Amino acid sequence: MGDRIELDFPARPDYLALVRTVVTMIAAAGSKLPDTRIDDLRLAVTEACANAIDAERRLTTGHHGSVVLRCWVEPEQVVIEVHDGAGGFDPDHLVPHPPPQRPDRLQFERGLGIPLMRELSDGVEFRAEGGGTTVRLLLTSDPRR
Amino acid sequence: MGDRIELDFPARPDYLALVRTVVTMIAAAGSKLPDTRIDDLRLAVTEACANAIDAERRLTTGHHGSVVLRCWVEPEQVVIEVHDGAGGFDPDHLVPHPPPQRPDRLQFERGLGIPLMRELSDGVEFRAEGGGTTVRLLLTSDPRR
Amino acid sequence: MASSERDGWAVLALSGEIDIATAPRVRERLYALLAEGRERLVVDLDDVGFLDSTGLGVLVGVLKRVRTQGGELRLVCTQPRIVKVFEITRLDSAFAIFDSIDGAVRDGSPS
Amino acid sequence: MASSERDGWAVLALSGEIDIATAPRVRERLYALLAEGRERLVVDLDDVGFLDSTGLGVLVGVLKRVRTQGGELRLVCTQPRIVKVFEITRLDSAFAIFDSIDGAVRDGSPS
Ligand SMILES: Nc1ncnc2c1ncn2[C@@H]1O[C@H](COP(=O)(O)OP(=O)(O)O)[C@@H](O)[C@H]1O
Ligand SMILES: Nc1ncnc2c1ncn2[C@@H]1O[C@H](COP(=O)(O)OP(=O)(O)O)[C@@H](O)[C@H]1O
Repeated sequence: MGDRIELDFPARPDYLALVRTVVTMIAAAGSKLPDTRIDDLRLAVTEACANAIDAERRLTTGHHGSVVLRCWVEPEQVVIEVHDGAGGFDPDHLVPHPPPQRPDRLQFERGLGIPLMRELSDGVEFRAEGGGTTVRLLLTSDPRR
Repeated sequence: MGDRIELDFPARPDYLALVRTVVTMIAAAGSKLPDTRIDDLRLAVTEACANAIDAERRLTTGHHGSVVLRCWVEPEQVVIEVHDGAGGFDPDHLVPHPPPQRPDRLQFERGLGIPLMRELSDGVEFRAEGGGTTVRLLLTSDPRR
Repeated sequence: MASSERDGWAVLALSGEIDIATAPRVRERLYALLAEGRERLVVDLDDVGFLDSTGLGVLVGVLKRVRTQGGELRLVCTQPRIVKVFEITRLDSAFAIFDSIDGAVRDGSPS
Repeated sequence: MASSERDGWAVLALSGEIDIATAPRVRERLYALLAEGRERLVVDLDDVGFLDSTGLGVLVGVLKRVRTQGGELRLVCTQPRIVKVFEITRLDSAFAIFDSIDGAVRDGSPS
């Protein structure tokens, strides 16, 4: 069945280092994901948490939100959910970047987070939950690519 | 007001290393506790979590419990609560150890955890909560001792 | 972030983990070099342990500004875990990436 | 856990973090040395980064058995954070604690 670990932390960038440490330790101890796959996991989770933190901090309520990281660690796979309460968005209507050859690609300094998550994971799902967003990332020890 | 961080983890000894890493990182980043005081915090929290894990594992229900670590980090102090759902106990009726000079002291290989927590912390409280125990540890940057 | 001078290039060596917490300082530092009129920049990523999309975005922004000023930006990057981030975003084709500072400051096109 | 032989003493060097996850292996190893008939033991704690009450309990248990067999247990421990654990439990007065393996294997009482 695997282990379940949950971490709730303040929606602040300086907590990303803690998130990476936790995810790295639990994946290394509880799964057979090779190191390169744990690198992928660390980056995908950082992107999801950075988006959650950004969204929480865009709220003008002055309320300092928190972000919830939920992890399920099994020998062959790690599932991580990142949940925020920052209102949500529509992941199917994001403007894609121009290809890197086109000079106007350089106008886009942002918008790489979700494409990176999709490339790095064996599955990414977004769902609305509790007035915000939950991103679910699946990484297996034997990736499809 | 300070930061609040919560970690839920399976009641297994191999999670103690993760707990120590989390507690060390958040105390180093968010409080002014000196390194030696963070050492004390790490040991006190390990003792509290080890007791919670022991108690969860003594349950014969075959249910694999979890332990909850709740942290409040402020510049001048760190408060950590360790919660288990393992039935509880009476912390006021523990048998004290004989002094180290007496030869029968060596009969006691256990029972050092709670005395250590009391020595290391600026305050320890036990309370019954949710069918189990919550231990609350307070460590300040400027200890009373 | 240690910066130095090599054959007319301003070399900035980054280290540690670059994410939304630390990228702003990297951006500031690079923009300060541009503001000083430095037009030929080498950014050494070989001591970087982690690079996220915000870090990539900073480099894209610097590349754009450098080009506008008629200057040049070169990266030094050999660590597989960092190279991979450029590859999967296809930004390896937007940047001039070199194996060493020596290689980067030598004239000519990327090897 | 590396064990060696020094002037008739069996020296066991512990390392890493000793807690309820790792103490059982330390206990096994020390009891195995006793079972082999080793009666003079030195346990070197200088590479131990963390020691909790379970680790102390293991050492107390070994001390008891060593004394029953008429043998001797000596500890090497100079790191302040580990020394402190013995001090606040007052077990520094139950154990013979030395500054070095050399000091521990020399005849006579603890310095
Ligand atoms: N958890 C979230 N809550 C609200 N909006 C989000 C969330 N995640 C992503 N978004 C939106 O999707 C956009 C694209 O995200 P991403 O691809 O990660 O790039 P970036 O974060 O650099 O803009 C964000 O700019 C934001 O508007
Ligand atoms: N969270 C807890 N739930 C139930 N019993 C506990 C808990 N914490 C401590 N105890 C009881 O108190 C005793 C003394 O604890 P402690 O001083 O830490 O020593 P040790 O754990 O070595 O026995 C334990 O043996 C256990 O019976």
